[in-house]
Amino acid sequence: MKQKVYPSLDAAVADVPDGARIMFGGFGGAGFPNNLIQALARKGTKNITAISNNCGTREGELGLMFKNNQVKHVIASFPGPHANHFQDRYAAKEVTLELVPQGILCERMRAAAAGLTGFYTTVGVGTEVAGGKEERVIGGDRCILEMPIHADYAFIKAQKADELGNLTYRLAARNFNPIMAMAAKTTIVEAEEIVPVGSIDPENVITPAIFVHRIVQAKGLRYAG
Amino acid sequence: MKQKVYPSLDAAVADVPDGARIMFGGFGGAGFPNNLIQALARKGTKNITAISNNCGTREGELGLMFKNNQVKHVIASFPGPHANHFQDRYAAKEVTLELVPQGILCERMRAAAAGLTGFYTTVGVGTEVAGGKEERVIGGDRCILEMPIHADYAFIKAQKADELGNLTYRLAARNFNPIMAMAAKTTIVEAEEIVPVGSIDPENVITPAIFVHRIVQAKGLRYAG
Amino acid sequence: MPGDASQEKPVAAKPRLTREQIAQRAARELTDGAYVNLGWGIPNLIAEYLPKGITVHFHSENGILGMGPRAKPGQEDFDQVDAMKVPVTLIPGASFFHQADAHLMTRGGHLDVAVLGGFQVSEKGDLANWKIPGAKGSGGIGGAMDIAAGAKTLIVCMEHTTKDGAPKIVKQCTYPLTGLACVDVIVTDLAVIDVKPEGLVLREVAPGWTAEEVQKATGAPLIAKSRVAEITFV
Amino acid sequence: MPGDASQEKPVAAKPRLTREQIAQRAARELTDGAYVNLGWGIPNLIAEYLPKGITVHFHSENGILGMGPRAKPGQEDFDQVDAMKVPVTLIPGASFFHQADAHLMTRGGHLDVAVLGGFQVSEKGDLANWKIPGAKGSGGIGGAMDIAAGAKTLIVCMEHTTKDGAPKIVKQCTYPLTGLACVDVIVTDLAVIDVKPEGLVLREVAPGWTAEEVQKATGAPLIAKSRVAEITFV
Repeated sequence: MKQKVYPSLDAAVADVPDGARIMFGGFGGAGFPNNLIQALARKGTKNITAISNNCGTREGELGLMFKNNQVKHVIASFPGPHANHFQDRYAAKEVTLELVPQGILCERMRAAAAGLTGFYTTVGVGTEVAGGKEERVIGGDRCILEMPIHADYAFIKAQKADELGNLTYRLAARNFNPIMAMAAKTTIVEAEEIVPVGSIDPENVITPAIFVHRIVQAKGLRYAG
Repeated sequence: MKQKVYPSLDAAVADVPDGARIMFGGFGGAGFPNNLIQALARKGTKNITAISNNCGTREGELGLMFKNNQVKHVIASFPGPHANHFQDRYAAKEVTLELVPQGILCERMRAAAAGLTGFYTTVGVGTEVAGGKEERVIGGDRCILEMPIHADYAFIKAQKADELGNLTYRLAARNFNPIMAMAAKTTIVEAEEIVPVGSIDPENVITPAIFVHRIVQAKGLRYAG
Repeated sequence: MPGDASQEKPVAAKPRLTREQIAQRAARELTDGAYVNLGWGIPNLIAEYLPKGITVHFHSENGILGMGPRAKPGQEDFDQVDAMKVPVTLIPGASFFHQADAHLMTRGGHLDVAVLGGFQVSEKGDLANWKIPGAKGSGGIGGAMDIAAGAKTLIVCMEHTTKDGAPKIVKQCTYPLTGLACVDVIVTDLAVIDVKPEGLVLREVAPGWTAEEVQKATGAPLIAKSRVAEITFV
Repeated sequence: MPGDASQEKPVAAKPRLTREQIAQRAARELTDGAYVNLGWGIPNLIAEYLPKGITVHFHSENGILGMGPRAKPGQEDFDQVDAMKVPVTLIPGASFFHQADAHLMTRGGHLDVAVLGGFQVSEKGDLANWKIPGAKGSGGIGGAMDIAAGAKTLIVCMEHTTKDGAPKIVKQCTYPLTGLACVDVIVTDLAVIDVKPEGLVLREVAPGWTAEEVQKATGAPLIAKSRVAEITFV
């Protein structure tokens, strides 16, 4: 049977090329694929377009990618005041940024996942985020057209993965991970625990295996800085 | 504390007015709110717009609504060959029908749930369902604009409900129920079992309580005809 | 590929593949680990004929991934049905989800293969499979349009001709369409045909049939290599 | 509501509500069973001041419904944090879901009340709360735009004036906008104001303040009944 379990973090990211578009899960210190991010730092992939809610906490989480200057463009909702490596690169114009409202970030990724080619929303109308976007009135409401966000890879942090790729998450570490897992062409998962197929109740699977392409076991790594 | 649990099926549907737009969960004999449908038959609400994957199986499921001539318009994906009461009314022009691809039916309801005001899809382009819909090319693909489907009520069948309204479903009886529960203004649930608050693991809740407005306990009723 | 009709037996007289054989041949298009949706009719028979040693994850648009065979009589659970309303079993590692996620999978390009029945397929790969013109009743679409639009590979299984002998593979569909340019492979009781940018490529013919004979039963030109293989059954 | 400025004490000299008192007053806008999202800053203090005997279900846009108080020191679980990254507890009946569903709740009109901080609110209820013009760095939006667009009732809690004494309730926002015509109620250290189709209606004033004094600190006209009540604290 086709194998999704990879022997190491480095093997799981070995083919991620320069210029890749990568979604990174995580929010508020929880659910970040920190082990995969460190592996990508070792691999040294450059010119990444990073899609993430924020831009790291000092050298933790996505911070490492900016410290190493591996990212050229970011699509994010809240880069964050503690994302100093990002802020430095941004100030130096070494990285560009598209700011997106958080729920719209989710929906644009979900649209990519669901094969939808655009959607209208009232969110952001009349604000800076409406700049350059088509506007029209629907049912009396001003709306703007938002486009899907696709990615080559999603880096996901799960609690449990079975060997087929069914995933569960721990508490609020779920956050962006299930959406990104659905939206990327290749979804790479670091899981606290790899469990035998059949040990996750089919009713409690959060991310079905169809969305998961690579799994690697890695003990949780939390940036506590 | 605010009470969502209703004493009877009849009480739970007592205010559903003539002309209401109602979503009905269920697919393939599983997950139909048959007890609520029977209560609505007793109530006698007329001129309903019914949003449902299909139109019942003989007098079972939604069939009762057509037998009683309570429905004037249907939005459905697959009315079904055994929906004879619907087919008779349809042939007699007593009920009108909008046919929608099944996944687009889901997405249009989800758009209503999610506060989106329309979306583009390649599904249905060049077919009868594209009739009267705006078409445009996005990224080289012909797409049509689909609009949200809103409803006044959703009739939902759950396995367990806690007293706050958190829901779980049994196996594939889940189907349309969680989407409809999110999409309607007032969601009425018949649950096999009402369990104490706190007895559903927060990670295993499928429909969070925010989407549920009325709960009534009713033993599963399956149309086996 | 014009043939000399006078030298040939009437087309109807030669044996064609049975519905089960069409399913058996189509099953060989599935690869290990594939995520697959099977539609009504002949496609639904495919699960019985999976090549040995491979695992295929069957998807049902009502919200199941990892369906196994039909439930045995007496062991049915009517909350665990497939899109055809048939009680099914699960294989280990199955999962349940709601119907919007089920169709996120169909539309979003997550299914490796979908297999649908067909009334007509055009030379461009347009599919008509949901409504017979003039049929009584409302008709119904179901999941076919989402599946046709989104599957990475769409296989259509059908008889090569109607009961009246009219071709079902045509230049342009006359039946109401399910989707445009969506079909990748056609498996019929006479042939396996790939829909390519250059046209319909005849890959295999039914045992005893020639490329010319299949062409005669087809309403659009077929591109054939010098020697087209016969469909085999192991 | 023009007043005779010469007869009044300077505005700055009178005591205003503390941040905690603003939160305490805003908490009284919440009703039993409400689903509520609290934003950064003053709004985040509201949970401490819920009226007795009511249950409010707090929502966090990272995917929690049913948050209780902050976790006690030593009992924190850093996988169970709110949108401010603070480890929280749960009340019975809580649930977890992914962030797309969390914002389906914000945008789709499922939250009864959302409370956000504000830099400026216009007389039409436009809100500016995410970016200070000229501030260093990238800025960040977070969930505020989705929440502002979707909540059934949007309350803004903020100081009535900037540190320099400039009004934060204005005819037109000069700061980058979060949303148009989205604010329903403004609770400040000087007043409770309803945003109505007819304009800004002064509902209550801080203890010791007159409607005229509040008007002076406000950059847009206030509509006041003959007698405006004082904010009380139980």
